[in-house]
Amino acid sequence: MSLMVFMAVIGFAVARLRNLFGVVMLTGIFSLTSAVLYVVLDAVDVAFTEAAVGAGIATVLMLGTLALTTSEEKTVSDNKPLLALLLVTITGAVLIYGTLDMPYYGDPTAPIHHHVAPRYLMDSAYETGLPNVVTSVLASYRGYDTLGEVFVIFTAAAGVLLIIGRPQRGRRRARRDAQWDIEHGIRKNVILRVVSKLLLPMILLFALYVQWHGDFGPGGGFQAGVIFASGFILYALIFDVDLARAVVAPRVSRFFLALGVLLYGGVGVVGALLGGNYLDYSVLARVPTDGQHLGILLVELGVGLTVAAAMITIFFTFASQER
Amino acid sequence: MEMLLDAVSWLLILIGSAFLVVGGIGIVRLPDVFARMHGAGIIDTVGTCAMLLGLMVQAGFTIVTIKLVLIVVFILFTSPTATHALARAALGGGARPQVADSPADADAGEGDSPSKT
Amino acid sequence: MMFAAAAIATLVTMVLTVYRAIKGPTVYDRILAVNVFGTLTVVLISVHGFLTGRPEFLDLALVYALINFIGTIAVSKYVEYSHMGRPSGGDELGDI
Amino acid sequence: MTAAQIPALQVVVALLAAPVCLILRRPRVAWLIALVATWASLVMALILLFSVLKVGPISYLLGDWEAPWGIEYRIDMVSAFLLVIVTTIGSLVIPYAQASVEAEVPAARVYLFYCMYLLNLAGLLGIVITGDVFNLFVFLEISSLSSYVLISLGKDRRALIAAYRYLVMGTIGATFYVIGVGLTYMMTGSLNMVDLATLMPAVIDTRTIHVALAFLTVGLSLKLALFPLHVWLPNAYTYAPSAVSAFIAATGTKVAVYALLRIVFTVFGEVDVLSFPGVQEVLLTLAAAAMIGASATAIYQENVKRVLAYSSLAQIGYMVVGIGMESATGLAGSIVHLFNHALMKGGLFMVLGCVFLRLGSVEIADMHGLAKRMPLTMAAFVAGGLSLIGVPLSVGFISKWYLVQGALEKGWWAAVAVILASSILAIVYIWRIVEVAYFRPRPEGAPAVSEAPASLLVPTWMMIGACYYFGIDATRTLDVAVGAAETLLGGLR
Amino acid sequence: MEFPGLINYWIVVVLMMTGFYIVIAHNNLVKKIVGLNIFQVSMFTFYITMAKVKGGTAPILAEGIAQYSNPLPHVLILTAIVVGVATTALGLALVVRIRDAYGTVEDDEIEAQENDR
Repeated sequence: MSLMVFMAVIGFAVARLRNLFGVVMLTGIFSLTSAVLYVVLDAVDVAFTEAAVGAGIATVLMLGTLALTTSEEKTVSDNKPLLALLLVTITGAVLIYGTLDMPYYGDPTAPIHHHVAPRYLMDSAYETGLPNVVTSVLASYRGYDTLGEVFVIFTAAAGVLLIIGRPQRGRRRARRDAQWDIEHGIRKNVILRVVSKLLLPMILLFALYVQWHGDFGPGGGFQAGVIFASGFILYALIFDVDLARAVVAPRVSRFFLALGVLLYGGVGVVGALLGGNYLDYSVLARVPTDGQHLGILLVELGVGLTVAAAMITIFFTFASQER
Repeated sequence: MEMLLDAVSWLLILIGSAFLVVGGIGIVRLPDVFARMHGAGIIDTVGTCAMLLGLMVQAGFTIVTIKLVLIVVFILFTSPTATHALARAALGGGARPQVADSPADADAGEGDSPSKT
Repeated sequence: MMFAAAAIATLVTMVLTVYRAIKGPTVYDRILAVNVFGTLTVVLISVHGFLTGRPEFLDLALVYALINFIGTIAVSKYVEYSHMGRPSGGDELGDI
Repeated sequence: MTAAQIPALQVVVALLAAPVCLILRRPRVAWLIALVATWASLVMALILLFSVLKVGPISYLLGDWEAPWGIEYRIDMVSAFLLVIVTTIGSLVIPYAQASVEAEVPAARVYLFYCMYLLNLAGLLGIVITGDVFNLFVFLEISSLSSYVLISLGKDRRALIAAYRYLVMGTIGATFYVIGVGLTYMMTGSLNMVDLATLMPAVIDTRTIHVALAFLTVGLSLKLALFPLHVWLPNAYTYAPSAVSAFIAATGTKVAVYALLRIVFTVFGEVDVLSFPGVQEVLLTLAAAAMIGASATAIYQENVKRVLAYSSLAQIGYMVVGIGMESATGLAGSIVHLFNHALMKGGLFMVLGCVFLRLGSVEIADMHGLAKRMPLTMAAFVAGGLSLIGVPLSVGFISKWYLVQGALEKGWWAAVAVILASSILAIVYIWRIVEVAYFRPRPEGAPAVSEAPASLLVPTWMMIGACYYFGIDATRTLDVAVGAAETLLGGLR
Repeated sequence: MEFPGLINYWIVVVLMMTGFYIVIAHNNLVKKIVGLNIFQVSMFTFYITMAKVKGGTAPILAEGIAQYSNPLPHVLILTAIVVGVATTALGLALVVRIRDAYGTVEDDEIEAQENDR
């Protein structure tokens, strides 16, 4: 409750603040608060994702955009806010009107807790063999949604490439201006360099842990992908983008971008070839739960690959824009 | 023994809470960004560590404790680094720490937002 | 009980931090506030795990700490150099 | 893998072809993959249509999970028909796209263009085929995101701002839709359309469901550019690359109309939403405003693509009028108009692509005397324009005939008048262009232009030819459309 | 936190409308994207709120726990979050290009430039 009020206050502050930089900071806090709220409301997987995406990736991307554009908002024109306020008030009033017949918050007799969801909670342990119900619903029962989701992020990455990606101009790598780095670069900062070098392997290891542990606890391909990518983003921030791109060449990230979705789609096709329907994992092994397990594992790997590659691609493309 | 552990953990959590609030007040009340970093430092180190230590005592020797240790280690590594980076950025961006004999009054830090486009 | 008290203390501190984040006045204050806020969420999540009796979700807290660190570094870098990478003049591989 | 898997392959083939394009990176290869994938989709869509005609609705369970728990594909007459429309346009635009895209998109980005095109197609197919309201949102986003990108590729810098505004409006629309889905889910506990329909009567009198319906409708209306929510559309169509205009104009809004049909007639099928006080009136008023207002605005445009974009808005009005009639005839008119308008608009935008390729502009002022230079292209334009106006023997006539009949059945003389008035306005804006192209002399010093290449002309004429083929032999499309309308009105069965 | 009834939903509505207001009322293209973000996050909150069952815990099966919160909205929102970040990334990419093409990211200035032509 109090967290929600909190979010509302931050929301208003965002609306008021002109300095876009402050706005981005507040959006970061907003996102973190909502993530904590999700933990309180038992949605650990969602909280995980929201923290990594909303507070992490989205903030970094927005900063990248501010760096390329401007950080001060100009004045709002005169007549627009009133009209907008009217529209918003009407919409809000309609929504509030709509809440009046809703089941109360936390009410265990609400229809949503009785119609479809109980089966997931009761039977998923036997049908998929995983304790994390969110993962089994995500990857198996509603696996097709997740396939769509992976394609959404794939579309975004390919779209960013298409919109602001620079075409290849030659194979020769221009030597970086070393002097510039020594004088200005964040590389000069020994503390940052050492600490991040220490952290980097830990981050990547942690990403792998999240990837494989997603069946049992909060986590899974998406979160792991973001964490994995954030490791490289950290590297690119501390050293610099050109160096980071020497580690993960655009070609490589593009390849994994496509490989992940193909893996996901491919698992579905294999299921269909083996006599099930599309995305039926039960036919992948002799025992249906083993098949489910294998299928979910592979599918989550596909998600992880694509998400990591997509985040890396998007960030690198933003970061290597010329001003 | 059980009682003793509980008491220890409660004490630690209490200490942690107290330092968190103190640090928070520091962040609000101190005059400029460099001074406020001290408040942040208190939260990041004493506050958090005491709190998480208290939780560890509660949890006993389980996987939870290991994770808590990891978190503490992680925070002890990263937050000074982050603050350091921030301080450098602030200094480079033109903010200057207030010193006692400077003529500016306590709120001077509020005025000179460094130029940045 | 103790956990509830700890949670409340954390929340109070969060409010104080957010005040600083909204108030500013300099960007550095905001960054500082966000950084501290991140640490506080880590604490809050850990405490909340114990509060509800399911403390096994601490992975989450670790992620928060990690994201918080990366975020702060990104932000500091942004304000210090006003760019995310280095403005690469001589171009090499290209993105697409 | 037998015929039973075709519903899944319908979407998946195009979907998986996209990353393959991304890996291979050769423009030619990407084009070839896109060609194969789209034509394969067309064949599958036809197979599905015929089997639906033969055996009735097909249900396909993804992952073999039963319906309300897993995601279900549900293909009935309406969705099969829409699948055919989308894949037909998709597969005709691809051969056309090769030359057109080479001219308008930088060479290094061409392979990504095809990747996006395939994603867009797959997204649209996914919307049409799914039987799950949330899955619909996911595929809606795939198609929307890719269309933002495709639109931003236009040469004019205004394409960027058009794409941005479309992105903002589209995202608001999608979020409204999801809020609506959330509200219905809250009251029923289900996301499956058929399941929702059976649960709906029990909760229809709650305020929550009313608001949910409002949000679903507003959200989808943003996507289908119903009158007051249309502001993103003209610029988006105008500044997008020609092939993209042709594809999106012919399919994007149609699929959104389909989604609206699904919500109104399937999800809320058991409860007769249109009889709620005010709903029908509002829909009809907006539709009439769109038909008259947009047609009138079209007359004053200087850019031919923009003329066609406004004309599209008017045509959306026709479709909504048919929905509002809530009779088999009116609805059949709407559905057949979905198909017919897709053909005409696709064809006309392809004509403009030919013009743009040779002329570098589609401003009316630059088109003086163009008919002498590009006789085949401009003849196609005239043919398509006539169909747009609705002269007999063209598809435009068929759908308008049905709509007028539907209105007469209800005794709505005003609606008949509006339809006729809008057609007269169509004569005006088409004539303006024809007059300039045929009866004005080519000004001195105008750049010499030649006829468009065959690779553009053949698909264009195929599209325009189809307008007349289905205008003369309308029984096929009409049978399907009437069947589809009856399916919708019959609720579940 | 035991507040009964619908007040949670009302706060969510207020949040949504704040985001919505930012999108339609502000001129700055980046700020619009921020508004979209807030709008979407509030929509996520709405779903998560309805999934909560009083006395339930996170839907990760464990021994001795009978009451779980509803996992389905969580799954939907995981998907929606991804969609949200995808939209944000694309929107920002467009903003970068717009800034290159027009030299500004204020909607009304762009409008003015177009009307001059």
